Amino acid sequence: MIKILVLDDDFDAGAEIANLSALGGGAVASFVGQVRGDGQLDALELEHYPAMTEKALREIAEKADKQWPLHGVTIIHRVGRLKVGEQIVLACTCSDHRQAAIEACSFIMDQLKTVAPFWKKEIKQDGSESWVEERQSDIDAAKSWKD
Amino acid sequence: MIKILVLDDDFDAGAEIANLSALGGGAVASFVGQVRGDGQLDALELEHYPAMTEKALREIAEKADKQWPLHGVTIIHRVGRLKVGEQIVLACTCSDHRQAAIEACSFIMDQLKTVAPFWKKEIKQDGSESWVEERQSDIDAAKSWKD
Amino acid sequence: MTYQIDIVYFSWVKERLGRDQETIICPASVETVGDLVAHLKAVDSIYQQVFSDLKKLRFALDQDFVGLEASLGDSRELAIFPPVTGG
Amino acid sequence: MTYQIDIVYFSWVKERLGRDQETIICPASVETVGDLVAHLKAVDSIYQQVFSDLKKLRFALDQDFVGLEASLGDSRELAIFPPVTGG
Repeated sequence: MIKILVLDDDFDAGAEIANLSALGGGAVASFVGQVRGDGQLDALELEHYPAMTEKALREIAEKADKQWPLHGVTIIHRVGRLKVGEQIVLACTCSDHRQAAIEACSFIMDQLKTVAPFWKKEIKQDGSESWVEERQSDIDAAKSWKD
Repeated sequence: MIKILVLDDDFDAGAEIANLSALGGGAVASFVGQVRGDGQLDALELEHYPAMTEKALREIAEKADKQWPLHGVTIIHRVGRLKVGEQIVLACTCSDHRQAAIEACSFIMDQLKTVAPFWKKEIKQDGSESWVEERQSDIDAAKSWKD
Repeated sequence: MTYQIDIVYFSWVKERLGRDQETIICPASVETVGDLVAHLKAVDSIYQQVFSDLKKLRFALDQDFVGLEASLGDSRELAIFPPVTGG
Repeated sequence: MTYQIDIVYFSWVKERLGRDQETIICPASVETVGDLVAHLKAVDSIYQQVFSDLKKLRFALDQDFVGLEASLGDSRELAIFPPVTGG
């Protein structure tokens, strides 16, 4: 069971975890990413490529589902303006095995950073804006998973 | 911030994740283990060593906190009789970095399986009971983390 | 024979070009994504500026990531954007 | 000089012994966890049965995991149980 959501509004991580828990696998791993309040940051503006986004997220979920024995995968990614502290992203996986659930969750996050069409712009408290650049550590992390 | 709970009652995974999210690290990983409905299983009876349990869980959390840059760790483990589908355990970690949060969460689960004083007894639908035996895969997983 | 394709832009590519999409009529000589980018750079200096460092650009044809060598074929939409930074 | 120590049992060790705790008076010759286990096996056949395979037992002295070679020192509580299976 794959669930993909691209949302302007916030989401309820606990409810999503509960939904996957109800599948009965016994092992549910999740990751929540938020806007981290570094220095002078006020908010992030999350832009995406609407025609491609859901398809890209679904491909990531399907890849995870092929590589690990999962009962369910949920990926939620928000777009628009998100203030410091707000939730950006949720990846949640359910399996019979804890390592499978955790590894698949980690894989999904690494893929999200490198092959999902989102772009973050930082908006500082003084009103200045700048696009976030890709990080070598994210590229390396994504490459560390064999195809 | 380390939070350890040993409970008869159920817990709210979403609320615990929200508590760690409020620390502002930006990366919150969690794992929920449930009673998996294999075959004829009706429930698990979770026994523990009360004088040792909280101390052992705290040591696991402190080890994780030393090994990764964490803002917070929450470990909740239930005891008593738990029906199929019920939650048994929660490990939740918060960091500035997603890999740190996910790895620490995985480490905590592997430690819980091998050095926390809990014992599971399976109670089948026909009333028969048997103690769960340790699994070599759990021992190997715990050993895979360097000290 | 000419060929018509929609191009969509995101992030700073969109901002620097001052547009989020346009339809381009390609001459018959344009066969790949790289050809199309070179064609645009030849017709207007704004593309020369924004597309100056091709290593900083990524491409998707009909919503699939591709490289500069990808054939346009009968694709309907090319997307040009910087490396993604979501998650 | 004799030495007194509380022993607590869990899981099938508790069930097979039919008790969850007891206080043992050790003779002076008992210095380690292994000595105490051997002493118990010598005094009553129920311990011989339950402690027959030491590889299936784990030990904690004052709530810290220890091996059979650990010195009892002035520990107050020894726990004897099978490998843990929580999580």
